Amino acid sequence: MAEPRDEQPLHRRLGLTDDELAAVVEELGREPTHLELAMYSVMWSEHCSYKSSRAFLSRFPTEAPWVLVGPGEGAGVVDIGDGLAVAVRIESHNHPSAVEPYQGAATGVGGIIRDIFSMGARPIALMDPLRFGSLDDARTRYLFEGVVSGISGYGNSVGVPTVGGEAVFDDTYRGNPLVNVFCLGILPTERLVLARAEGPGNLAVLLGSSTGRDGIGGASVLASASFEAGDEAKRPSVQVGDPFEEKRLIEACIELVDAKLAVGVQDLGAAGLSCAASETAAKAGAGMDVDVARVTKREPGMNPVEVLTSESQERMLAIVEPADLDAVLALARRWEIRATVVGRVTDSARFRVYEGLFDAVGVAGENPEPPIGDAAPEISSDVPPIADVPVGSLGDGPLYHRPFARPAGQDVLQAADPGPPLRDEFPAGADLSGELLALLATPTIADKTWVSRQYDHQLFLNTVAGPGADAAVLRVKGTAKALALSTDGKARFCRLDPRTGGRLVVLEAARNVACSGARPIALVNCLNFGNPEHPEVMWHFSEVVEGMSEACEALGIPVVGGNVSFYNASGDDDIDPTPVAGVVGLIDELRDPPPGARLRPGDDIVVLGEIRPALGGSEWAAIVHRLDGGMPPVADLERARAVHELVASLVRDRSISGVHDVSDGGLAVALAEMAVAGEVGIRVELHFDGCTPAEACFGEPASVVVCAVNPHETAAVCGAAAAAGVPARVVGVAAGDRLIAKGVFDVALTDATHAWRDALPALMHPR
Amino acid sequence: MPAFHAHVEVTHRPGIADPAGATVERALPALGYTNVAQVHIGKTINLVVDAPDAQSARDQVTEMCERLLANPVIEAYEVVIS
Amino acid sequence: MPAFHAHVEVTHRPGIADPAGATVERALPALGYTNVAQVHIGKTINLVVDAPDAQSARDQVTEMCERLLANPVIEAYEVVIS
Amino acid sequence: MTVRVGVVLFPGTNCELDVQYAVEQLGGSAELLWHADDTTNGVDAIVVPGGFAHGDYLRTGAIARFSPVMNAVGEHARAGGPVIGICNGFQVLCEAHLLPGALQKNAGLKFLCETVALRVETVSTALTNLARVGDVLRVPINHFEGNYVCDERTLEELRAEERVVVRYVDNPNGSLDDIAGICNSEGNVVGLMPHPERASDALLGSNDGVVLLKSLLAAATTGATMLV
Ligand SMILES: Nc1ncnc2c1ncn2[C@@H]1O[C@H](COP(=O)(O)OP(=O)(O)O)[C@@H](O)[C@H]1O
Ligand SMILES: [Mg+2]
Repeated sequence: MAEPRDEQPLHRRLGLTDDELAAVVEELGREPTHLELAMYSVMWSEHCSYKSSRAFLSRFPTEAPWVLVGPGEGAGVVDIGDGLAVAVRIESHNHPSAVEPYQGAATGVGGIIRDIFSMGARPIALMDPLRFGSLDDARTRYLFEGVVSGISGYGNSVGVPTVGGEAVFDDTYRGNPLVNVFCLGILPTERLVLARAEGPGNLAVLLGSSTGRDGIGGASVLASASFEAGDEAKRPSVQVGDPFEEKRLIEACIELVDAKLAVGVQDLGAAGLSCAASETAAKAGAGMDVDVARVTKREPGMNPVEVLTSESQERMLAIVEPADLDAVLALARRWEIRATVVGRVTDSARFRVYEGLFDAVGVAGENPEPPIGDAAPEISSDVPPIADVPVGSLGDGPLYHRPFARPAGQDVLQAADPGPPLRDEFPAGADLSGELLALLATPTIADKTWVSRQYDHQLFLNTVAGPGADAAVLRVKGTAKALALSTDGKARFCRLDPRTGGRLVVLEAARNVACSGARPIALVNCLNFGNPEHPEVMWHFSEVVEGMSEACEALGIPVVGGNVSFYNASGDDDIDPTPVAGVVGLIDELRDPPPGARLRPGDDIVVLGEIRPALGGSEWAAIVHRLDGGMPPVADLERARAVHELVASLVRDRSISGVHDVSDGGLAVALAEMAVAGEVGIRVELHFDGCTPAEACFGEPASVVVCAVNPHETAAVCGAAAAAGVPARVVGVAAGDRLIAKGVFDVALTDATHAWRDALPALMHPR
Repeated sequence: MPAFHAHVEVTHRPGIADPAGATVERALPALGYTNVAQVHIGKTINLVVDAPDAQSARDQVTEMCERLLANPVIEAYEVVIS
Repeated sequence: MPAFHAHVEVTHRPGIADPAGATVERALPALGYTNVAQVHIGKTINLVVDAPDAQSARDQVTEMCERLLANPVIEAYEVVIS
Repeated sequence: MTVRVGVVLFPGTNCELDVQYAVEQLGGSAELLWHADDTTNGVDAIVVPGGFAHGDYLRTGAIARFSPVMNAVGEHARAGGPVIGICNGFQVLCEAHLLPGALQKNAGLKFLCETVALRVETVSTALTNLARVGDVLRVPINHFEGNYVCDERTLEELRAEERVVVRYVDNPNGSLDDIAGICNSEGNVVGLMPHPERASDALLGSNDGVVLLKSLLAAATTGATMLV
């Protein structure tokens, strides 16, 4: 905009539009105070209010008999039987990570973990879907290295294992990496606690770190306006994570809830205390008074605006009955965490902020000093509030129906089918050995051990399958059950056709879970998009949500939570639409490890599902040959369901000895990955009707799964496939020390292994 | 080319949290030190750099700080050449 | 009681490997710095201590170093009081 | 009667429940020892487990060693009782001078979580009395600071007195003399970086750590007597 920022009226400098200001004035019946204006500006930011996306998100199917808590709470919660439930959530920390990769990623991990234990669940697993530009750029390597170190440094120390994730590299993320974090927690069902400030007279106790100037308008502002990475003006909002503080908070909060000492618990995230205090009250239909004088400040001279909007990390708000306060403070002392009464629930239906009220009227006190005075005196109103707003108004921000329009270039994009040119360049009979090796070495496909070895992925002794598997598999101690987790996203498919792309993202995550023998029970999504003021972006968004919803309905997976991140762009280049799906699957009985993505010498190799030309958006076409266009693979939802159920059952009764789904890089890469893992070669014939050998090898059709089968079982497996109406084809055997597809490729196993294993380390440590 | 000794001290920028310092401060009273405050933990880098003169040595080390030795987003640094 | 500012620098004892320093030294050439050697990375601890006089401030901080701030097995330290 | 193992819990420790679980799977009983209590509750053996006591701030183990419980652990050790420090616990035992040397950042400055091969070098210790010299065990490591260092004289001593308990077959972190674990001169105090409890269940990939945990239980039943 033309006007320099500081010559603008306050509300605009705080990011409120003129219309939004008018709405505030109408809400209050007067001009807002500076503090009120600041609170509205953070609470009504895109990040906190979902003002551009709310209208669409209601489309997601959210119901299922086992869903205990759906979207809209700290985390979604589903019942897994045996008196246990799991809490799941996924969040983005894209913009903070672009400014400071280590701390941005670290604080992202800290935030998602707080969402989980605020429900009374113990966080037991993290996943980190990551996206960066291409690694030949030094800044990108710096961001990648920093983000991975940040997740490692915080996650390992706070004591939550990172059991899987993604690392995708594509130029669309050059100036704007995507750092999404998924967390899962487990709890006895009766320990479930919600963020509710019930009961007038109850006390709001702030637990954890002191409140500093760090992160003033942080996440909310950073995530709510496009900016250039490294932008000076954003620096003051960089926050430093303290995993040690958070570890003590986890233990203290779980003890708190176990001992039934908290009526409600809420984490302090974006918009800090204003959000936590007002939201808990609004949800309980109560009011809340907060006294900023009670908040422990990290720096001298912090004003109420800073205190209410600070996004300092590692803080929780517990709603406590006065009679329990001493017990709560004692528990906090034991874990050496700060605990201070900063608010009290009222029946005023208003959110009021005071300065110096509580001491005046003797509201009970603070740790370590023993509580003073009577816990619940009537508040004398001669101390005037410095903010006084209807409690619900902060939480229910404006709702925008942004204009949306199909991009002008969409037809051209879809018409640019990479099939024909690639058919000309690689006709039947062409040697694809070099192409296969090139694909195995692309960073997106290459071995991710360089990343995952930096993460503790074993803590709690649950990890049956960790990084490297299609889905992470965690046993549930004390039961026969296990959980399967996968996060997936494929932006190129979504750009070519967002509806189909949205479906495909859900299908891949569900397929990965099926490959471990699980049935999907919940999905969370992280929707990373560009500037919502661009009609094309909103079209992408609405189509993706529609596609994901259709797939979830077809597979019977309830959506229990999500997160929207807009303004992912550098300058005016919006990123490709990047929805990420996190699917949780349940395995009813796990006796021994699932087969895993490997071949055993002598196994038959069986391909389940339909191989058809599908080069549009594939790694081979788009990354290796820079042909970005065409249509994404067909997303047949009924076929997907059949394949998933078939594969899951074959895995459950162990009639197959290895299994891996076809995704990035296609069938040839899936075969190679299984061969490398099994340290055995393959001899296969890859002739499929309607496909050139190249299309059969490197196309990425949906709902295709490769199985390794003991020859005695082959007939039975093919029979089961036929019964399920799923095409099955025995393509060859696992044998020798070469990867041989007759007349198509012939590669030494050792060469394939090196190409795949050495790629990332070589890129990250150039010699 | 003459060799210069560079001493770099890296500290947190004001207002940026210092969890390590805070933790040590919390631990000291238990050891009987009740009279200690404002504990901050930083990093030093000592190195030897070949350069035509002290000024260019300083310039190079400053550049190293910006690029590698320090994280200018959250850290401040000070270079001493001798 | 007056407050003294203490600056502690903790470094590796000679003969004890310094993996952090070594790694940084290995990383520098890739960034174009081929003229850097003997990189050593240490720690600084800054704190404020109340003491009757500078000498007793130094004695207390030195004791803190021996007990907590440094590990005499592998580290040397230097205390500056101001 | 079942062996009682005390598992020390500092703020920031995170492997205490894993050790407890593994010990109980092997028929022992395990109870947590709170850092602020100056007692071992009369347990037969003590494990100082992995994690990030006090956030690993300043130096790994530097603050934890001053916890009241460490006095009790020290007495237990001096009385010949078995004490095992795993990962962060090893770092704490070094800081507490119950074991010589120190653990620095890994060469390469990266956190490492992976399964490594360990060679058993001596069996007259609380951790290896049921193993055989030369046994190669696959056990996970999970640390940023596992790079063992000590001065020349100490190293000579460790070698001469056969106090290097386990060595890395393929050194992952730059440790002096490939040292993965050492013991005191009596063999009742052992520290190692790898996590035996993470290799105690085939379902999770390896149970090579079982012989180590069983050795601990054995050492606890027979007390100090069988050692050395
Ligand atoms: N950033 C990461 N953190 C942890 N594990 C990762 C990460 N990136 C990839 N992985 C692991 O590497 C394996 C391959 O990833 P990917 O190719 O995305 O699997 P799939 O194609 O089956 O979805 C998976 O097990 C995944 O969990
Ligand atoms: Mg897969």
